[in-house]
Amino acid sequence: MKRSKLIRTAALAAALALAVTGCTGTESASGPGTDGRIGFLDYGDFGGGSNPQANYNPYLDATRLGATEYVFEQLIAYDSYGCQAKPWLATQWTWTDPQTLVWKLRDGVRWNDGKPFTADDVTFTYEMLKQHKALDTKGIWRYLSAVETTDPQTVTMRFTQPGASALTLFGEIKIVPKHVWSTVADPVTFTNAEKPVGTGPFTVKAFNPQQLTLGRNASYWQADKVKVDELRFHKADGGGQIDQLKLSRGEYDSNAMFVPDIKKAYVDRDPENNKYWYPSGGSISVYLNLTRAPFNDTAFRKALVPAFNRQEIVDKAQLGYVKPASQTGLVVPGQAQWLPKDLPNQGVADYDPARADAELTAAGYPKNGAGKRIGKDGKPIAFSFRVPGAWTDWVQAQRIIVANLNALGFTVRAETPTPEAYENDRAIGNYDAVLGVHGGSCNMFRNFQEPLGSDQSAPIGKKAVSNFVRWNDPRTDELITTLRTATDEATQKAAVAGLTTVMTEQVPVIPLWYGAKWFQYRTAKATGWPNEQNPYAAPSDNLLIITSLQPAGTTTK
Amino acid sequence: MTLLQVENLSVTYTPRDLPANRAVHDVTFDIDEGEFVGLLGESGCGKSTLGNAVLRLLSPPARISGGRVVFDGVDVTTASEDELRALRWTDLSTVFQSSMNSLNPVIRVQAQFADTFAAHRIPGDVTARATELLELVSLDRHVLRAYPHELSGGMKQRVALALALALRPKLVVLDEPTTGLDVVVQRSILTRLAELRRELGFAVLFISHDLGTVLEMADRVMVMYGGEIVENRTAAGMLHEPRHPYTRGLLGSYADPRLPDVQVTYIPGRPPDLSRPHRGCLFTPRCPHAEDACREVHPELLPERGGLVRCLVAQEDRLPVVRLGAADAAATIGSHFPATGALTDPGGTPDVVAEAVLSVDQVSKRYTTRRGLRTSTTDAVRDVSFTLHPGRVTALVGQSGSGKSTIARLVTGVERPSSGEVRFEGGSGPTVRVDRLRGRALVDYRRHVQMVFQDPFSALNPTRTVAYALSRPLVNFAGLRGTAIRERSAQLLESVGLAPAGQFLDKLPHQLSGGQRQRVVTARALAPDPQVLIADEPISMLDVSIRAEILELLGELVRNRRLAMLYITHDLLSARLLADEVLVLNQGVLVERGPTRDVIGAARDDYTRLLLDSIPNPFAPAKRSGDASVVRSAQPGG
Amino acid sequence: MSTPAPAVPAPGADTEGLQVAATEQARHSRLPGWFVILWRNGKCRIGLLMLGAFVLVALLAPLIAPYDPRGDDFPTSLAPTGGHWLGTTAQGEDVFSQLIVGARTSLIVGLAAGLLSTLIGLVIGLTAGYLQGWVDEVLSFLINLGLVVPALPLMVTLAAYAPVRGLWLIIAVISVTGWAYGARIKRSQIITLRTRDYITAARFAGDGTARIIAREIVPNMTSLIVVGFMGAALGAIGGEAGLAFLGLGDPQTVSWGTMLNQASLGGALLTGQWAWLIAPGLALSLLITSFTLINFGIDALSNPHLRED
Amino acid sequence: MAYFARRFLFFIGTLWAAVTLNFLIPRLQPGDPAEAIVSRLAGQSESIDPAQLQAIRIMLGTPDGNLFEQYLQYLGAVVQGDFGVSYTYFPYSVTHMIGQALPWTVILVGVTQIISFIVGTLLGTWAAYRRNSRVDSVITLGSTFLGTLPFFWLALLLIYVFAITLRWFPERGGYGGGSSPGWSWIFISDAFQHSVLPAVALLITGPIGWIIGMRNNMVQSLGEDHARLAVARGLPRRRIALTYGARIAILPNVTGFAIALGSVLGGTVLVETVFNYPGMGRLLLESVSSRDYPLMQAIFLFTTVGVLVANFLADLLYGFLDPRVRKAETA
Repeated sequence: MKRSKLIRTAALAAALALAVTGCTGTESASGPGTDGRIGFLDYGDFGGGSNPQANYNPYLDATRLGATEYVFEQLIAYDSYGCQAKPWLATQWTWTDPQTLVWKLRDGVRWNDGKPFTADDVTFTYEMLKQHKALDTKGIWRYLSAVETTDPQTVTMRFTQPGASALTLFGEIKIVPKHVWSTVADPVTFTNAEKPVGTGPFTVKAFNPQQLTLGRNASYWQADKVKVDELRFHKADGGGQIDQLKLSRGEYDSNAMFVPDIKKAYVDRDPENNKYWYPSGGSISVYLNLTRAPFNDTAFRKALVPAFNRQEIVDKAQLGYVKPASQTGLVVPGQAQWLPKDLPNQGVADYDPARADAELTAAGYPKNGAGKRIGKDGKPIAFSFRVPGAWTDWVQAQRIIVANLNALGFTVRAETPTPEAYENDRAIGNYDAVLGVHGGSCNMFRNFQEPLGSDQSAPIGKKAVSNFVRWNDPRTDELITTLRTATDEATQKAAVAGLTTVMTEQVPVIPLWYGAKWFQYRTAKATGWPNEQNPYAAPSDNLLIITSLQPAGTTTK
Repeated sequence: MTLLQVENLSVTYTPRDLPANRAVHDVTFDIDEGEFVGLLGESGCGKSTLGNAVLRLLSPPARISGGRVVFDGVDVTTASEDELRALRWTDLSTVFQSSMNSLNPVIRVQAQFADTFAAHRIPGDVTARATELLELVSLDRHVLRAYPHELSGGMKQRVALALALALRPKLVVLDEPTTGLDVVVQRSILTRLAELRRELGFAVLFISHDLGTVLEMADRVMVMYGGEIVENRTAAGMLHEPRHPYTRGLLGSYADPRLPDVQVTYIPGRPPDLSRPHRGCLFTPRCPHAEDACREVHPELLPERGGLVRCLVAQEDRLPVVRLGAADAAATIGSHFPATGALTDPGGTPDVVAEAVLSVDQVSKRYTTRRGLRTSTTDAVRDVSFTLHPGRVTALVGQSGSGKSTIARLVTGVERPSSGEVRFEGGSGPTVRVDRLRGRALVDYRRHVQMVFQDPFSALNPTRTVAYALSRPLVNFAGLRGTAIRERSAQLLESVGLAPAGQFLDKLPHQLSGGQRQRVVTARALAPDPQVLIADEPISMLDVSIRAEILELLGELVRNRRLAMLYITHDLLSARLLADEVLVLNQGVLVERGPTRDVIGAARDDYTRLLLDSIPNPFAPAKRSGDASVVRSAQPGG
Repeated sequence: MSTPAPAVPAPGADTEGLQVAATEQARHSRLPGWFVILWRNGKCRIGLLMLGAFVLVALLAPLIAPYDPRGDDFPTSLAPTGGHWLGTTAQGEDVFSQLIVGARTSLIVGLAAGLLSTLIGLVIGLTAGYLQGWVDEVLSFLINLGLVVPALPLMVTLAAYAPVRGLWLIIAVISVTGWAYGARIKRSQIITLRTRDYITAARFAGDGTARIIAREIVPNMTSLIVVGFMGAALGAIGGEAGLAFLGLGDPQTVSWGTMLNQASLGGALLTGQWAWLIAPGLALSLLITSFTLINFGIDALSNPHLRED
Repeated sequence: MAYFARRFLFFIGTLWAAVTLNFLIPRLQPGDPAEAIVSRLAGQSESIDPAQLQAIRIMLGTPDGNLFEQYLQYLGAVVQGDFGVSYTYFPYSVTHMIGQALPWTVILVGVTQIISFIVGTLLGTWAAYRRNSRVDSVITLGSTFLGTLPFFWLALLLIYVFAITLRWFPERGGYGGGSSPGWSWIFISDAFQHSVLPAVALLITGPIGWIIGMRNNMVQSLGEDHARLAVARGLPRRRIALTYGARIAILPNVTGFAIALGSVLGGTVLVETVFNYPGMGRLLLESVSSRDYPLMQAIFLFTTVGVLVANFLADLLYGFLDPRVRKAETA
């Protein structure tokens, strides 16, 4: 014992000496930025797994590093909270006909290696996605038929069908320089690791698997709007408590992670500067297997809408970070302008078990003497409700949902398979009731087509693309088609209204709450972050945010 | 001059969970320089504990609880480690019983010699000295390069002996130095030991259970019983006029099998439980001469007729007189111990030989062993033929490795012969070809052929009661069910002399003495009412004093039940006492066969004579001094 | 991957002797012989008392636990208070109740996985050792394979693959990865035992192989089996905790491992909820200690050289 | 030589079994790695983009041929050391990723294992030498208790005390964010600082198995006749303890130590996870949780091969160290 203690003490002492003399050299102290700019900001994780490798290929969604968000830019930038498209590399876009879109590109934009940005780069980028389907992660070539350079400032895109609904996708596709990428043998396995060339506000300054440092691109086309000299991304480990600790100590200027009890663990530590904003994402809904009885009965489903205690789920399972979801399938209040005007409470159903009970009984599902709800076959209704066991907040929600259902006389088994088994069973239709996520994007077509379009479904036993409930309704399909092709807002709104009616009246799925987009920020160094009062962008709209930040000193403190 | 003085030495075992046990009690004796003292006793009498106490090698839970050991003026019991170390080996060395384990397995023999020299700062060339020492015990110098596991048991024991003599000690404690070795090897080592002692003049404390060996080797013999020395006198005195009834009993179990009439005796009963307090003489329960006083007064070890004896009856000179001459001792000693059981050889009772129940016909067994790519073959048994008859005992005699046990396995169907036939003709049906049996038929065959095993401690499952052991053959072969099983088991126990059976049925094996166990094993063998009984060395693991008892039982069973018995042994005396016919097996070949008295009384084959010579014979010590060279040349290297 | 020191007797230990002592003891006492023997050993007694306490807590968990371990009606992330002795989790569950109910899980896992892997080890070890020949060759290969394949990575891999990650899956995974050591020990022991004369005698008494193994051999290996079981149970309890801590356990089960996992994820370090973090680890450690102490005792009894004097 | 031939056959056989097992396990499973990747990217509260799923499926490619052909291909690739491309680190190869993680693990775990073995053996020897003394009980009871402490929990406590509360050491990782990996003094001292807590966690529990094993083995061999005879021979106590006790007692531990060294290649999943140490263990856990089959298979195979090779070498070594073994195996 003595010996091992000795060794440990020695090791400890040695390490201590190092620590005390400070010869660590890990942090190169960066003074305040020049020209009144912010010296640097500490950001959270930058992707790429636990041991990230240099990868700045913006199309490798799964493995690229977060730097691509700041190095590369797209034709337009979406405010994905308010769903407004903003001109970016393109200054103007016009539908010359429903199947032709003409882009006018911004003048004076240069790649960070000094070469000018031209229409050829755009055409090359889209052509490359056409050739390498593995890179077309947005599926743009489902819509496009051709992309042409009309002149150095103009690109014309042709669509196979009226393509208005694809516009949001252009806000997500990064443009890469032709002069670099055309020499790459296989862009799918290209890591772009050495000095990635892009048009964006930052360039890669330094990288090791623990930290990614981006430096301001002085020749950026709107360099005057970028008030930060350096962005430092720190490797996080899945939001573990060390990260929470660092966050609470104010070591991050911005992060996007789940924090239990954020008020106590973060805000209260520095109420002046520590802030958070969790805007709503997609709807998390009960998916009932519509190929099975009694879920195939519209009246049955409709009766269940008030059966769930959404507020309890939000408060307990989601720590109050989110909001109950509207039955319309839209995200309120962000997308409230799409809602039919007369909808009470924006379509968010109240918890009303008495009504659910009455409606179920009326629909032919009475309770028997033992208080069990009876199906049309005369037997008590029993079914399973599954969520992935590892997703603890869903499991907590499941407990409330199952309790709500059992209170109505159903016999519901709570099952918790692994995520993989869960997803597989859900895709092939091997379930009674599960949870699913849908909607929440700025693309109304996708919001409804993915969960409800019959083309996204598949026979039981085959994997459905995204219509896991197997909703198959000609009227819905018709509305979805309209939505895809409509170029004018009125038609789009009418179609969305029609679809929200389908949701409320036919209840293909039952939304319960909105997923949250985690976003914490500090105002000690920088202000101008988007928040509830100033929701100019969603937390993921990095380019919009970085061009809006101001040094903190300029305002308060 | 006195070299070792042991005064009132007591050793107590105090195990954690069990009552304390005084293994050695108030022992006093001396050993003079150059004297060869035998310490004789049966298992559990405390003789090895005493040996270890003298060497101060006791390890917990044993400890010296009284008295002292003075060696050459130094009190060993209180000496410091350093004083002791100076004494050890230079003056006082030892050879343990288990030659298997007494050498460090991971270093070469030479290193163990080197260790010893280094520890005592003996300068000089280790190899030369060690070679010299090995030559003393008739070992080749290449042994030095060997690891212990590469040596045979006999060679290891020789190495241990050489090691013991390395520093020319004044006293060597030999603790059962040859037990477990083959008889012939045993004989050659002992012979060499006697020569060495004559040459080098060291004193010896020779601990053994083997009376014959001790009497033959020792100048003086101490007999130990129940942790006490009960008799201490010269070997000659002991031989001619044993004064303690126990000594007499032990002596009674020896005889020269070559004599025309052989009779041996045994001591019934079992040794005392030393964890319980005793009054009176410990031997009383087994003593034929016990008087009332013996039960009350604990006798002292007092001088009597030129020796020391711990017996009230002897001290008061009321023992029956025995005067033994060397010539007739073996023939008559048993009669001087009339109250104990006795066994006389079956003699020449001319049986009308019945039909053979089992015939072994020109059987050979060859083993093929594979070592890597090479295969080697051993002929364990070659061309052996014999027959077994009801009511007759056929002894199969040979030293270890001669193929005796292989024959037992062939006869019982455990193995199949490479060639030849084993036929069982005793059944009600047609002749059974044992060498072709398998499965169910083999099980059926064993109804008729049963075994008595060598080691009664291993032949009974330690976790099963006697009743269970007996019930199995009754259920399987006799088809008995329910209470009938217990009744029949009781009958069986009584038929092997365990009466009343009720006392034994629910006992576990460890609650029985060795002899009782062997009786249970025999009862189990009798349970299916077999026609053939194979007894594989049934007495070799038993204490000398009760061997004759088991032999007597077996003999009675054979004759009363008309069993055919194959008695396998290395011990010619027991063969002489039990068997009608003797087969001598040497390296798988039958070298001599015939009626017992002819074969043993007038052996023709050299090998038979070698076996006969290897039997320790206290009654004829003078006769054998010249035979040593013969023995050595027959078994070089042991 | 530290595994607790295997307290398994060296092959060739005196398992028969110990069994005899136990059988003997059983005849004199109303208590099982084994228990009496173990009770006499100081270390064992402490271990048995500790284990008994755990078993009691596990059995009475619903009575002792003040709240539903999953009930999340309390304020979140409370430090220890009078109402919540060990505070509450980030989800507002009572930590003390979880700790009590967690004892159940650990014991069930220990018991079930211990039994299962002992059984696998017993069947394979016995079959290999008793039959010998090519069966032995094949099974020995399997055993050696089981011994060299790294256990925790295999556990992690298997656990990750399973479709439903229930407690029983964890038990199965632990058993499947943990039987080999016991099998090897049992094999070598049966090789020693099968040469005993009483086995031959049983065959001469007409008993069949199955009966011989079950009635003659297995009873003489009891101490080995018990020690093997304890070792396996100990490994299983640690294994479950490790897997659960890595997030590969059954999140539905309240166990000390999942508690540690939750404490780690739920910011126990951050909010200074030392009780939430310390309690499950300490409980785990004490439970393992109790097993280890019992094992040491048995080992000391069956291995004459280690006997304390 | 038969002994060695036998060992070698076992080595080859086990290797084959491990490779085959490795090939089969992922293929027996349902589930699509592309789905796993996409749903991990989206997070559980976001809807999955079918287009992205499709693209990633194309990116990962699908194996061709029937199961047997795939098996042959797999064997061929493995023989050439080609484990394919990692899913989680696409387009980096599995070999590259292992190359990144291996040095960290080998240095941290290897060094601590060696220290543990040495310390454990010495302490065990000491305890046996001073059997039943106070030293013995302190060592045995102390290590018994320490051995029961859950390892990852201990690690958490270390972090809590030394990193979070006292801030003496960094909380996690193998090195800091500011230095770049390389053979610079700055980086090495940084890496050393990061390795202190994980090493301490490993060293607290590491020697225990060796202590107990060594002590019990040695007590046993000191109880044997040859050691008693050595006492009778007047050999010095120290000499007896070393040659007649430790020399024999250490033999069984040699194999264990070799296997422990071999399993170093697999890293220590728990400690590396707790400390986020960039070694093999964490890589394994990550590959498992993200269905990165190629990476997972390779690490698992790597670990198994490490243990196998170590085991094989240990057997060879043992054959030389213990003269009894060769004989026993051939007889």
